[in-house]
Amino acid sequence: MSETVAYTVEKNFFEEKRGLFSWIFTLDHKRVALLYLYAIITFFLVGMSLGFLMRLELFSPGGQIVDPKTYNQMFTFHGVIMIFLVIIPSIPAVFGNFFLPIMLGTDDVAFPKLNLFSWWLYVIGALMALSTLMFGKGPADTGWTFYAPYSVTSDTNVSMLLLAAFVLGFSSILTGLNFIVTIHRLRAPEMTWFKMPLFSWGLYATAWIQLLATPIVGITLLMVVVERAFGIGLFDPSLGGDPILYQHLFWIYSHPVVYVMILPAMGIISEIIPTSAQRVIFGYKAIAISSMAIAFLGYFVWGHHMFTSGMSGEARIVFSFITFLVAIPTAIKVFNWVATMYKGSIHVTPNLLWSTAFIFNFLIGGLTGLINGALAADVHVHDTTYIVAHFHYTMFGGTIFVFFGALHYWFPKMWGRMYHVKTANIALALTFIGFNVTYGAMLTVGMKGMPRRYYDYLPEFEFLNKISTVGSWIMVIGLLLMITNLIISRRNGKKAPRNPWNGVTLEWQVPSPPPLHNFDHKPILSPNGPYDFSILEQINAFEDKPKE
Amino acid sequence: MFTNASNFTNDVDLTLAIIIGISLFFLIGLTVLMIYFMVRYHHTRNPKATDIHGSVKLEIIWTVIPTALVLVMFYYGWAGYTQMRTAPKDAMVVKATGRMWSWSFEYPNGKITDTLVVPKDKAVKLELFSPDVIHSLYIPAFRIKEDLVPGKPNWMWFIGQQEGSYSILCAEYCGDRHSYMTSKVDVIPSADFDKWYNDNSAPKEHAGLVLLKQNACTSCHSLDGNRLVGPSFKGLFERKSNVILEDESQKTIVADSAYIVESLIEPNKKVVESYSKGMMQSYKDKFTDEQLGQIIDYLKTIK
Amino acid sequence: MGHYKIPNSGHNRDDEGSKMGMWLFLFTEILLFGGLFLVYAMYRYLYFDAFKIVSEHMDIKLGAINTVILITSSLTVALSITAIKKGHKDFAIFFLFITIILAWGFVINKYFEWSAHIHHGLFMGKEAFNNLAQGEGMFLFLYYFMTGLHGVHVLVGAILLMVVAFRIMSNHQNETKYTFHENSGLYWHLVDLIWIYLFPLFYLLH
Amino acid sequence: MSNHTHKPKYSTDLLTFLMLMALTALTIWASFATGGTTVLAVSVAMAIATTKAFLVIRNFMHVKYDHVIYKIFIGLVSLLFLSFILILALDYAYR
Ligand code: HEA
Ligand code: HEA
Ligand code: HEC
Ligand code: CUA
Ligand SMILES: [Cu+2]
Repeated sequence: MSETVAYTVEKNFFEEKRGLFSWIFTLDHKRVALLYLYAIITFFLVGMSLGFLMRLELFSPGGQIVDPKTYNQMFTFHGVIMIFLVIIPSIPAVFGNFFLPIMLGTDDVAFPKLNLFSWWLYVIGALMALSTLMFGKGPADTGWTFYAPYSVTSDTNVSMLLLAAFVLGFSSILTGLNFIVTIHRLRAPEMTWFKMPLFSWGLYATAWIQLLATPIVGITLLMVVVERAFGIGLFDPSLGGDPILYQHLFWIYSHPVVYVMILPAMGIISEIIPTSAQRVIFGYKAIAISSMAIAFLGYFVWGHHMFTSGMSGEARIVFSFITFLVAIPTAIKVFNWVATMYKGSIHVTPNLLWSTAFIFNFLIGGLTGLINGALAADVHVHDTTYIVAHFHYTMFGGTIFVFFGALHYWFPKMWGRMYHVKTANIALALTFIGFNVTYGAMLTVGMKGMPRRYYDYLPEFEFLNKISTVGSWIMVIGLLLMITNLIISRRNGKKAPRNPWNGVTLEWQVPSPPPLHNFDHKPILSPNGPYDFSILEQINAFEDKPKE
Repeated sequence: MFTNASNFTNDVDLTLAIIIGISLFFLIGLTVLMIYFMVRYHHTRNPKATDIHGSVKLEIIWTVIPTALVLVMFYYGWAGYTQMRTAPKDAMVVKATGRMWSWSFEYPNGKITDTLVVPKDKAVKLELFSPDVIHSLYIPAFRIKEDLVPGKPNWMWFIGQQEGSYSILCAEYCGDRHSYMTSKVDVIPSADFDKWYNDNSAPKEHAGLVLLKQNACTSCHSLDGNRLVGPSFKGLFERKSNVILEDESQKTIVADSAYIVESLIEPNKKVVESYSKGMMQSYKDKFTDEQLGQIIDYLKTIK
Repeated sequence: MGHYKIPNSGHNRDDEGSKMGMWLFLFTEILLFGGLFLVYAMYRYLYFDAFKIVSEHMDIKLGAINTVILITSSLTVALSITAIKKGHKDFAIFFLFITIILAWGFVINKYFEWSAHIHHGLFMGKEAFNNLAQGEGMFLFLYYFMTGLHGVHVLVGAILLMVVAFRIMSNHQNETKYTFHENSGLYWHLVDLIWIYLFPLFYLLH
Repeated sequence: MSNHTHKPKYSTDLLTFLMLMALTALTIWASFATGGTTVLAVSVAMAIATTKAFLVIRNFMHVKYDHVIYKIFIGLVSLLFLSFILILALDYAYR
């Protein structure tokens, strides 16, 4: 690693210390972020492979490659990995950890040791989840929702997986706690709340959800574990329990958690678009406040997952109504993003393309969500592959697309190298097409009535399932191409300057990769807020001048 | 879409059409706008960006319009749904039981079937029960679905408006054979229905087989030697097999009458090797002694 | 360079920040118990009569004693924090020791209470327990679960307070630096807060 | 802490303690007076418990002397939990 940039005498954070232990016991937020990144990418590959195999299984009716039980374990493990090990930590733990302190103008999060501890909890939780593969009757076959009473009676390793989710939950809580305190206490002295970059607002809203919703699912999962151990019917009706209460408690967390996934992603979009358009963001306050509004309203809509569950009719109506209210702040964000492109000076970079691909996918995801929210319509589409498509559009087409977009946006900053732009664009195009073929077909077949979690299906659903599977092949090629491109560029790419995209938030004022304490000079903050491009020249003046 | 197969299809499809229409408008509109901006304001064409900080007027507009639109969506969803939860008083009541992994339907006169047969243009109310885990009765063509929650009675209703045979699917994940938990609903003219309903002629099948089918045994135990969730019934009688007792020790048993009865009442006491404990629910008090005799008689015949 | 020093470093000592972190942690604790309180509330509603019947097995006297113990210990923790702020280190340690003794008193009292129940067979898997009606078993199970989890918190709190006492003795905590002491105190008060609700819910509503 | 000007006093702690003890006595008495398990009994018990919780948070946990942000936090978290109970109750009451 000889990529010390010529004009700085300070070592970057990679060079500061070497060896395995300097990583796994590091107190540097940037290293913790990278630790998370490597772990998450690994699990993402595992989860993806499972998704890929599931698509193969569904290529034709009847059994193809596995038996029903294995299929059920596959989608459960796929869901658990993707939700608890990939998407919830993805953006906050990787990009939040790396960039939140830099964007606030400080050198670390508020509790560096706690931050490292969260990562360790993540690893422990992940190992616990993986261990279910090794013993007994194999991983749980309950679906990632663990609905009682099936999860109480199943003889697979449900308890271990639940405990893993519990531990992972605490990892997520501690990350959130750290971010809240960091944002309250460690902003640069001149940075008032409404001068924070929008990514921090996204993380702030997210952190509150992590903090206040996760414990509820934690204790709920624990109740199921204890119930399995003692055979007492907290949720099992044969012993007097109420399975619907389980669903309530599960979704009290698991609805808000979808906003844990999407709010940081929306924050990143609010960074990439102004930078690409070289102009101030449209409606800064509207975007900032709508993040908080989504987080707040998101707590009260959980019942929309239970429209056919036997919950009381009155409750269903109230939940449907509030569900529609959540859509409004989201709409406001989308409109403001598009308006930000108006009269910009747009540089069409891979990161902008990932972002627009995100907006397109997320529009489909969000708008299909409106159908789910409408009572009569949801009765039809509930628990069909339509829902599966809805959440892949929001989670995969939404959050994961932004995750990759952010990887392309901040790649030069994190590793000090540029990647091959054309390859990046081709990879995006393949992924985008494959994605929409896969899930577009799933959306349609779900609307025709194919239930989800189906190992086998009626012949009339065959054609669309075949298309969906073929789509997943295209997507595979795209994603593998992207990952290869980034890995190769990490070694052989051109050296990156401080500010490759001419951004004005604070992370572009530090060297690439940043030194241990991030800043080599006092950060320049515009009094007009975080997206004031008139200070660009001042920022870029640091580029080549050796500073003292 | 718009098949009119049940009294709900029109309302549900209308709700879907309205929301999809509005959605397509925004999806296409915003996508086109984005692409247009990317081309029109590309930095080669527009080297100097104009800073616009925002506009309160626009913010209000694009808060109010979506609010109005979602209220419309909410209204249609609500209206269609209200009907689904108000069954007419004179509806024919059928008790629908979903268990791992089959359906059975019990009519007011005691007739039990595994396909649902209903008269055209008559309201049918299904009372939903599940003895084991949650299932969900889903008739895609009718656009209806409702969960069967163990321990908590639930219901749904519909009017079949077009003759035909439609799929019944289970839409709530319920274990290994969830995707095989299917059946049919046959909508037939009233006259035919009455004939069918009052036809009490004895079934041509063995009484034991009828019992096995009615109680969903055959959804887990095949009659032809195939391995499903439980051991096949073929050759079961007087078969030797290894079982695992409650204290985890092993034992070889011979499947005689007493063992079969015990398997029904306390299935988890002796679990056949390589099969899962807890799968089969207890059928205690479900069968009379006479019926048990019929079942065993039948099992003897499929050696 | 590298000589630029950030004023707002994450590695600086920040007492207010630590306290805020502690409060946020307490919120997650409250919601952790909150999940159980929700379950309790709904089952109390569903099995109103059954809950009433079993709650008669509860010993109000023992519950009341434990309530008094916890309130007193809350007082002594608060006093010890007041003492350390005033620089009265001996007082602070003295009050902490009383708190820790009270904490153990609470645990021992709980132990006797639980063993009395278990002795009567009112525990999961025992004969008498299995014979209870549906909602009654639920009440007892919730009772064990909630007071058990609370008991774990009492133990953790007691250990924390012991560490505080040691740190005062070794002068790691003193009148200019008492965040750890204060935060442990906050944690202890949370334990009290939760008991304030557990007491009426399990003992008084009979 | 640190940024507030108030002087710690032993007497405040003692006073709070006495009020808590009095409320404990009151709630035990009330549980008998209201008949143990009635809607009234539940409401009275919860009201007293909440008063006690308020005292502990305000005086023992020093929120009275802290930055307002803590009051806002605590208020919002309590509100959140309260709405969970209310919404759940909505379902159960109408079933
Ligand atoms: C990142 C994750 C994510 C996100 C952001 C969302 C966002 C939304 N979701 Fe989704 N959802 C999931 C992940 C997500 N969801 C998952 C994982 C499940 C299934 C879990 C399982 O069962 O396994 C699920 C399931 C699910 C259901 C239950 C369906 C069922 O099981 O029957 C419902 C029902 O209402 C729903 C609704 C919504 C709504 C209304 C939004 C809204 O927030 C969307 C708002 C966005 C927009 C509306 C688009 C942008 C706006 C405009 C372009 C302006 C025009 C808009 C208007 C006119 C209003 N979702
Ligand atoms: C972030 C979340 C996320 C992501 C990114 C994905 C990604 C994918 N998912 Fe996922 N999915 C979920 C979250 C996610 N999923 C959840 C929560 C569920 C619900 C679970 C439940 O019901 O409980 C679900 C359920 C689900 C189902 C429904 C199962 C059912 O109901 O029957 C299907 C079916 O096709 C599916 C497919 C896919 C596919 C094809 C991908 C594609 O990404 C996969 C693309 C594949 C690749 C790109 C493979 C690339 C790599 C290789 C081939 C390399 C080979 C590897 C090695 C040699 C190690 N998913
Ligand atoms: C949900 C699935 C399921 C259903 C429904 C079911 N069984 Fe079973 N059955 C099993 C499984 C799994 C086993 C093997 C494990 C065991 O012995 O408990 C089994 C075992 C048995 C055995 C012992 C077989 C042997 O080889 O020793 C008999 C007899 C039996 N079942 C009869 C029935 C009858 C009769 C019915 C219907 C009234 C029925 N089962 C319904 C799953 C089921
Ligand atoms: Cu029954 Cu799925
Ligand atoms: Cu939701």
